Amino acid sequence: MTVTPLVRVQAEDFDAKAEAERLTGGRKDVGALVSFTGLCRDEAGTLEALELEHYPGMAEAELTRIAQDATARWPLTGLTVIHRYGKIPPGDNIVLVVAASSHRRAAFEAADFLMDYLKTKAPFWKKEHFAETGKTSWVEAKDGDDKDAARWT
Amino acid sequence: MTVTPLVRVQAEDFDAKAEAERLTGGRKDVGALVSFTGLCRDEAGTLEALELEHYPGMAEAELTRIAQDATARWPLTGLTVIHRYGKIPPGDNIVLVVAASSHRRAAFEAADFLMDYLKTKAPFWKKEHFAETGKTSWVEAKDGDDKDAARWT
Amino acid sequence: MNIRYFAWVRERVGVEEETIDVPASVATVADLISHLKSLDDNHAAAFEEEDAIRVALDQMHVEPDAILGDASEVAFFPPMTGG
Amino acid sequence: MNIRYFAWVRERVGVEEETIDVPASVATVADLISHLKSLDDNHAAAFEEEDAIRVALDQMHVEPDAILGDASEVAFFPPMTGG
Repeated sequence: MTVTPLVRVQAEDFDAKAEAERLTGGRKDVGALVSFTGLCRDEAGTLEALELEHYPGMAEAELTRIAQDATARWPLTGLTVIHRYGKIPPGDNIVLVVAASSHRRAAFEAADFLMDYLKTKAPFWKKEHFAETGKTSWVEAKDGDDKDAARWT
Repeated sequence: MTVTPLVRVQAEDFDAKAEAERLTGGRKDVGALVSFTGLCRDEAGTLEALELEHYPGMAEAELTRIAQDATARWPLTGLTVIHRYGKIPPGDNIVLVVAASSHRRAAFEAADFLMDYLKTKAPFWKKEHFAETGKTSWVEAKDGDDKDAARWT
Repeated sequence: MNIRYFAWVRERVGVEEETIDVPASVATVADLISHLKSLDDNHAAAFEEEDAIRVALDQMHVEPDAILGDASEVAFFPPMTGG
Repeated sequence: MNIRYFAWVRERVGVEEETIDVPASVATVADLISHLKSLDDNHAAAFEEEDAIRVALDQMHVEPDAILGDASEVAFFPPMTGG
């Protein structure tokens, strides 16, 4: 019996605590909960915002495929994936993955796998908007992301 | 420049959200936040509570040593470890690890490493209190935990 | 056939979406890319770095040798950078 | 020397903590365990499965061959089961 993952693609921010409680509240079979939050980062202090473009429909479908793959590979009691789109300023949340399981190894690996696959397969694209210059630039995909994803094959 | 980990050993519950915000609030250099929560589990429905005994002083010292080891091994922007002691009923929190970094691989690995080492090195012992019978039983250490810890050497 | 573009592919083509008549000789995704490149300078620029283009047929990732078949929607975009 | 016990080691010895005079011949942790086993049945029972006993000297993990030196506190306990 595999769980049905919860997948959401939304402009609004998410509440990691509420999502964690959704997977643990009122149950006694969850021993481990791993929560990954990806945030917009700007160490150079030059970024106004990241703009996240997505392919509506396929984004949800692809995240669901990746999440179902994770629930088939690991004995999870719950799995949630939320990815935002639109303009996101530095310090704000972009993506949330919460994996719950009886055992910690499954929860860690499922969340890690999900982020690796999401990075290379979910149809989202980041464009940087720079504060002072007003310029924009598409973020380039990293070879490292493909290597990370290849760890699971 | 490595960060100073925050380590707490306490009877009270913790607030994973507040701890996450402590590592991300007001900063723009955190790209990834991994939070691990370990909970008291009771799939059989026979457990009244887990009683967690600890070695005061050494518990804090050992968690600090493990956490400092993690901050030396991975480029973290923040690291928090909280371990509870006392009687903990099924469904309640036992342990929290929050690792923040610019990059997700460091945050995942540091949290994973910390849990593996904590399991085998931090001086805590679990005793099961069974509901109907009133009996108690010390939880035995698992070989699997040693193998998990050995992944990092 | 309905064609969608995302990110810099969209910016180079200049439209988000278009419906085009595909000649009978176009069987695969690669054939379609060749056909699109022949349409005008914008399309040619968008598909200039062909190795950098990813393709989805009816919202599923496919390789350039995939047969278009009766797919109703083809999407072209750069490598994904979400997460 | 101040000795502390935890978990089932504590339960078998019957005390949490005790201060004992250590003979001059006791140099290592293993020597101390042998000495403690000779004290009474409770200590003997606690240290029966010697391989299952972990040791800390002044709150640091050590192996049985560790020299006691001027450590002020020795603790004995089963393998840890926290987390």
